[in-house]
Amino acid sequence: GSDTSSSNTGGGLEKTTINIGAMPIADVAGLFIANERGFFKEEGLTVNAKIIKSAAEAIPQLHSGGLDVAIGNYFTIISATERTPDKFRFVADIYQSKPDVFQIVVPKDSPIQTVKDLKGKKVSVASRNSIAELAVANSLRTAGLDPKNDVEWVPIAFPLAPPALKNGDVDASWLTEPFLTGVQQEQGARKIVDTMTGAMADFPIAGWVAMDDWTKKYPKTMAALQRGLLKGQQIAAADRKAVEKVLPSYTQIKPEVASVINLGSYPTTLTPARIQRVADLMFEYGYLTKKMDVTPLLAPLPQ
Amino acid sequence: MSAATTLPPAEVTKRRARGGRLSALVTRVWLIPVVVAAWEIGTRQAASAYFPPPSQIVARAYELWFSGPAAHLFLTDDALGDFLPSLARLFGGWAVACVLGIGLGVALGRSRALAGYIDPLVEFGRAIPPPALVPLFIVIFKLGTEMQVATIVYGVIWPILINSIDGARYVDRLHMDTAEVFGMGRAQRLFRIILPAAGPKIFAGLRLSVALAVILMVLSELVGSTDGIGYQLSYTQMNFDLAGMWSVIVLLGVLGLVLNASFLAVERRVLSWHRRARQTT
Amino acid sequence: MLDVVNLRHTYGQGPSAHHALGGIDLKVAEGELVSVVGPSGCGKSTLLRSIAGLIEPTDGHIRIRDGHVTGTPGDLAVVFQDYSRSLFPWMTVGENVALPLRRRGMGRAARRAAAAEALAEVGLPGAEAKYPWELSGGMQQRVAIARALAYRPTLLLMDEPFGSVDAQTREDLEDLVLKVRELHRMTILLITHDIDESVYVGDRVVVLTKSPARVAGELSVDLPFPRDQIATRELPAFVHLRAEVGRLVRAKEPLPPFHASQQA
Amino acid sequence: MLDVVNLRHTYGQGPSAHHALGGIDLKVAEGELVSVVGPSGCGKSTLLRSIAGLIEPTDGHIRIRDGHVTGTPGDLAVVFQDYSRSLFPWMTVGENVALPLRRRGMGRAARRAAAAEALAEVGLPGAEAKYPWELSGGMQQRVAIARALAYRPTLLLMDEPFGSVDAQTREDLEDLVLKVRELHRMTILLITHDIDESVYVGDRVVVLTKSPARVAGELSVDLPFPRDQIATRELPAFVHLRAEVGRLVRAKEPLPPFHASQQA
Amino acid sequence: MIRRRVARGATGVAVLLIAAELAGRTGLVDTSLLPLMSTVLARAAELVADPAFLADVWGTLIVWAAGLLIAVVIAVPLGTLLGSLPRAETATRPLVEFLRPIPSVALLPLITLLIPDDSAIKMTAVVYAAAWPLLVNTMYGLRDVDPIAKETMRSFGFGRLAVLARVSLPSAAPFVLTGVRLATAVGLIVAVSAELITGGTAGVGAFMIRAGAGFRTDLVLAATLWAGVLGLVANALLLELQRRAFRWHAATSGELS
Ligand SMILES: Nc1ncnc2c1ncn2[C@@H]1O[C@H](COP(=O)(O)OP(=O)(O)OP(=O)(O)O)[C@@H](O)[C@H]1O
Ligand SMILES: Nc1ncnc2c1ncn2[C@@H]1O[C@H](COP(=O)(O)OP(=O)(O)OP(=O)(O)O)[C@@H](O)[C@H]1O
Ligand SMILES: [Mg+2]
Ligand SMILES: [Mg+2]
Repeated sequence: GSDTSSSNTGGGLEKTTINIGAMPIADVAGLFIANERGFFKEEGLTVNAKIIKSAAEAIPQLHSGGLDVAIGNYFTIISATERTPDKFRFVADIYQSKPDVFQIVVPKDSPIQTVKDLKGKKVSVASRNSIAELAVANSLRTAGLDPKNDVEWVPIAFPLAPPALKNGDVDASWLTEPFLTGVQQEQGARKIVDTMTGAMADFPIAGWVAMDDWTKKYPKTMAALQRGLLKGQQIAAADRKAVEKVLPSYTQIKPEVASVINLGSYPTTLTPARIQRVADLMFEYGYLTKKMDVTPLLAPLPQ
Repeated sequence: MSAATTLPPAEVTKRRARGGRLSALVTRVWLIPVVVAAWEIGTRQAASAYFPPPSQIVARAYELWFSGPAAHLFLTDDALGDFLPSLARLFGGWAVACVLGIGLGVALGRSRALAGYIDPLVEFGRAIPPPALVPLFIVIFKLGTEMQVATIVYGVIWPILINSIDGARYVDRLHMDTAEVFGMGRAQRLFRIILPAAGPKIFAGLRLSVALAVILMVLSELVGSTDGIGYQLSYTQMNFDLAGMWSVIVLLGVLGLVLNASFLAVERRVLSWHRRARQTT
Repeated sequence: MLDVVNLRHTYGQGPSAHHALGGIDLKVAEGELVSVVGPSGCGKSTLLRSIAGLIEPTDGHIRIRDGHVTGTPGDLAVVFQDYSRSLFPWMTVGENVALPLRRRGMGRAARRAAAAEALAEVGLPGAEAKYPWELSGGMQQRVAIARALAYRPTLLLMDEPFGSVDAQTREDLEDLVLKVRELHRMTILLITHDIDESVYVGDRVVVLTKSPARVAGELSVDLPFPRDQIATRELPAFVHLRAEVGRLVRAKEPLPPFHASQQA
Repeated sequence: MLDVVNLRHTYGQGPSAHHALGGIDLKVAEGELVSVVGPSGCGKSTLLRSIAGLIEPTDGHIRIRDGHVTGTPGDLAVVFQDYSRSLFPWMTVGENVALPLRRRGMGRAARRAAAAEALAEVGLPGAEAKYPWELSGGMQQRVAIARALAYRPTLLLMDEPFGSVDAQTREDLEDLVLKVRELHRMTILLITHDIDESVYVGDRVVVLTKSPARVAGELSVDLPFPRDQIATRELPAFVHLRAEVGRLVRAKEPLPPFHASQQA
Repeated sequence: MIRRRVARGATGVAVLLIAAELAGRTGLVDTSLLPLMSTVLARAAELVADPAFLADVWGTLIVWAAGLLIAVVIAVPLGTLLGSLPRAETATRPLVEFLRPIPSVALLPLITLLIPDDSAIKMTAVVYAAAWPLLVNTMYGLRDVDPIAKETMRSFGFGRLAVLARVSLPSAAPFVLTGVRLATAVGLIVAVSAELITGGTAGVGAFMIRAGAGFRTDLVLAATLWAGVLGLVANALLLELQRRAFRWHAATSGELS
């Protein structure tokens, strides 16, 4: 296609086709609502959603230009900012935790009742050095345990955690939807704690991220994208039914599951104060070596 | 030549042998420094953080693994904790795959009926990516070593199996006739005729599988593992430790190099007849 | 001992089928040495492979010691025409010769000794440690003969076993075969192209027609034993017999042509 | 034409080395046919392979048409002793014969016609479409001969080319070689174990000693041309020559033993 | 003959499927973790009618076939070169053996850094992985050529190239084709694995990501089933090619009749 040509509706956009990397999870519902309802078309944009497996794997694709924008969870991007020479910019917020969206669960007949009982046990997290670890560590410390030494971390991707939990390969799992609902309904797994409380309450999870160069090169395109995304996000924030309806179009979640799962919230603004919480908590738990100011990480919001 | 004529013959041959060994070594390794130098220069020129020069990689590898106490052969605790379990899985899985692959392969190669029943399953099975089978393995096997070895066996067995089937199926007809005529029993035919005749092909399969075993060791450690070289790889990736990640990659290459060299040494012994019989004079 | 009745063999099917054996009848008594001669490509090797149970006859049957042959009869040894491919290149010459002796229940040392002896008998003393591909063509052929003789089968099939050795060695090997047969009461079927040889070593000579092979004629060789390379060959009976065999063989066109029409 | 000077060849090195050629001198004139006889394993094939440039002499040298041989001389054809392995199983017989003719710059049709003609000459008319493994041993050998003859080389090396065919075919092939040489002025070196044959086809017979081979003696064969299978063999000169060659060959022990000590 | 082969193959497959179904029904494996075989088969059947899945299959096929083709074009000539030039082989061996055990999966992030195009990335990974069995088998095949056959060609005065083209390559061809069969499976594996890691707009692996994230093990396994079927079909085609092209090989090396 016409990658850089400005069409009639483009209104001087530097670029009209955008490749955007999204994971097939509830978080990105706003993007798909926006695309479905033609909000990007209205801005003169063609948005291709590419499925990616994790935010970390999007980074090289952003780097090479294979992706223009991708879902980036705050933890990962902040961590990458400290350790690599790459400069990232969040162009919009995506998802924020609500109670019970991320829980630690144990098998039905497990002797583990509280977080304290996790001492010396194996806990599965989606991946090491991630928001998963941060969330569990926060719960552990709240319960008086030492996150570094008191549990054994086992990295297991979400889809594989249910059988590992059932077979006793791990003693507890940190899960989100639709796996939470899955293990609770099918295996009778039991929640021992909601990890998104205390310091983690209403915690920013992920945002749309682009390379700094990209935002400088395509400012108008970025603004158009932001406007489209915002419209979708506003619908997702206001109307749960719209989210339930769009979910099966880009994931394989069964509709009946989509209607019962716990969803987080869909923020419509992107303020430094909120995102700064992530960096601060990461520093507190040793995931950052220095304190970091997140303001340069945020792209200006559209007028 | 002129110098050689003044030496006693024994001395000449000795010198030639020594010179020969040295030049043989040179012909074997001269490309390595060339490539490493090109790599160093290229990466320095490009100056990309994602492609550190080899010198930086080696420094990081030293720091990670080889700065330990002399008592541990200078290996760090990290190295011991990751290398040993990885190597154990690697060899365990490879050994199981060899036994299963050669055994099953020869059986399938020599029995048309058995091959008829099982061939489609083999062809089906080997087209399935091991990562896609992890959901299955995680139910059947215990997470950890058991599942990792299963993954390695599953991924590594195919070249051994296919080449063993091929080798056993296509033994020179006159060899089999000779065995038949002299009334050789099944065991004798298997160990004296079929296996040696299929040897060159089986070894080609084994050689492929050695490198594959390293690859699958890494893959198997990406899921639910808490130690091992593959775990190191994903951990360095997650931590954006680029030099560390490259160190793991280089380590894998070196590991493969060492394994392959030892493998070739064995092959050279076992198949010496083949090499010499096939030499064009 | 060996009874071949109306044996037929056809290679392939349909229009490209080739009738190699066109109904062969042949009886070999216990302890007899029968020479088979016939034009190149007539079906001698096919006959031998059928008796050895390596190919299945299209028609007719083979009986060995009263039992129908299906598969390979026990206690058999064969010297193949393509001797170089019938030796195993991954074994030394000694191992090649000793290999079948395992079936004789012989120990390691006994096998080795027997192999060394057989190799010496065919003129290859001390060659045990060599590999087949380190030997000349004639030497390889002799290894194949040594392997068969060392095995001491009751039935021995030989397909042009002396084709690659010099005249002197050939005579020695002929005498060796006669001697071994005498000592161990073997029954032997020997295919050869040399008419003199067929008469010299045989109790009987069977002449085959060109393809599809049938028996063109048989001659009993009633020359005295032991035979002697010089004395026997000078006997008028020998000269007469060999002329007879020659006549039988030559009873056809000069060169046995390969007719496209045969393939029907 | 061909000049071999003090040719030596040793297989292997160190204690297991085997001296196959112990200094051979041999001259072959343009258009001459030289027969080579010698005990099995003496080094005849080694000599032939050296001349063909397939193995490098340890010492001495070979000159063809004034040029030193390094590598394979041009315009050469070889019939290998191990003919069955020298035919390519993935080609039909016709393709096997036609293959070298590509070097003659012949078109497809011409190659095919030449192959068919050569096959007919060796008694295999119409066999073009068969595969080598569908032929009997003797037929394969004849295919190898046809391939060499069709190529019309100036130098032809043959290593026991008639060992696997029947007596009648053998005689026909001998005459064929003589005819082709006459027509195309080929120079031929023919290794054989058949003393009669060596005299019948040869202008000269060279006898080699047992390993390491040296020239034991040479005999000029001044029998008249054209030769005739019956008339020539009845000539007193023929009978005398063959006795002479026999004497030269037999001037050694009965069987050419393979001495472990030779290996030093 | 062929009918019997198909009948036997079908029996083998049926036995496995029934065994898997029974394992689920008897409670040997937990059906809450692994769906019944019949369920997986039903899902697999439904997928055929799902245009999105077909687009995924198509995406994988393109990457696979193109990658394989490139691998053959690169590795077979290279294997031929190294197989016939021993000096070149010894010199490059350390390099080859160094690169071979590096998982293409580990290289994927690095390839991604250099190549922006999604399917080009996956193709590169396929080429990288599929080239090795081709290279090794070609080299071993060339080494296994009967020296007498080569000498025959040389004696007729043919040069190295002619010997290579007319003897070494035909003689090694069956073994090279075995290499192609190995590479075909490896290529499919890597294509799907690469999709499993980097995702993409279409691909069986991308489908598996979507299914996995939706906690739909039944769909993941159904897609896996189709991946296996793709490999099975490709192999059957190659085997048929082998049977037709290399009749001489079966005849001289005595494939069981
Ligand atoms: N590749 C090899 N390695 C070691 N020794 C060899 C090799 N090839 C041949 N020889 C030895 O060299 C000697 C001569 O062999 P050659 O094949 O030239 O004999 P020949 O005269 O052709 O015998 P024949 O008439 O039996 O064919 C033999 O003693 C043989 O053992
Ligand atoms: N595998 C095969 N396929 C088709 N035809 C074959 C096959 N093997 C042999 N033949 C044919 O059968 C006939 C007899 O072959 P056989 O090998 O028995 O001859 P032979 O008498 O041993 O000849 P020779 O003396 O030349 O060895 C030949 O015409 C040959 O072409
Ligand atoms: Mg025959
Ligand atoms: Mg010879």
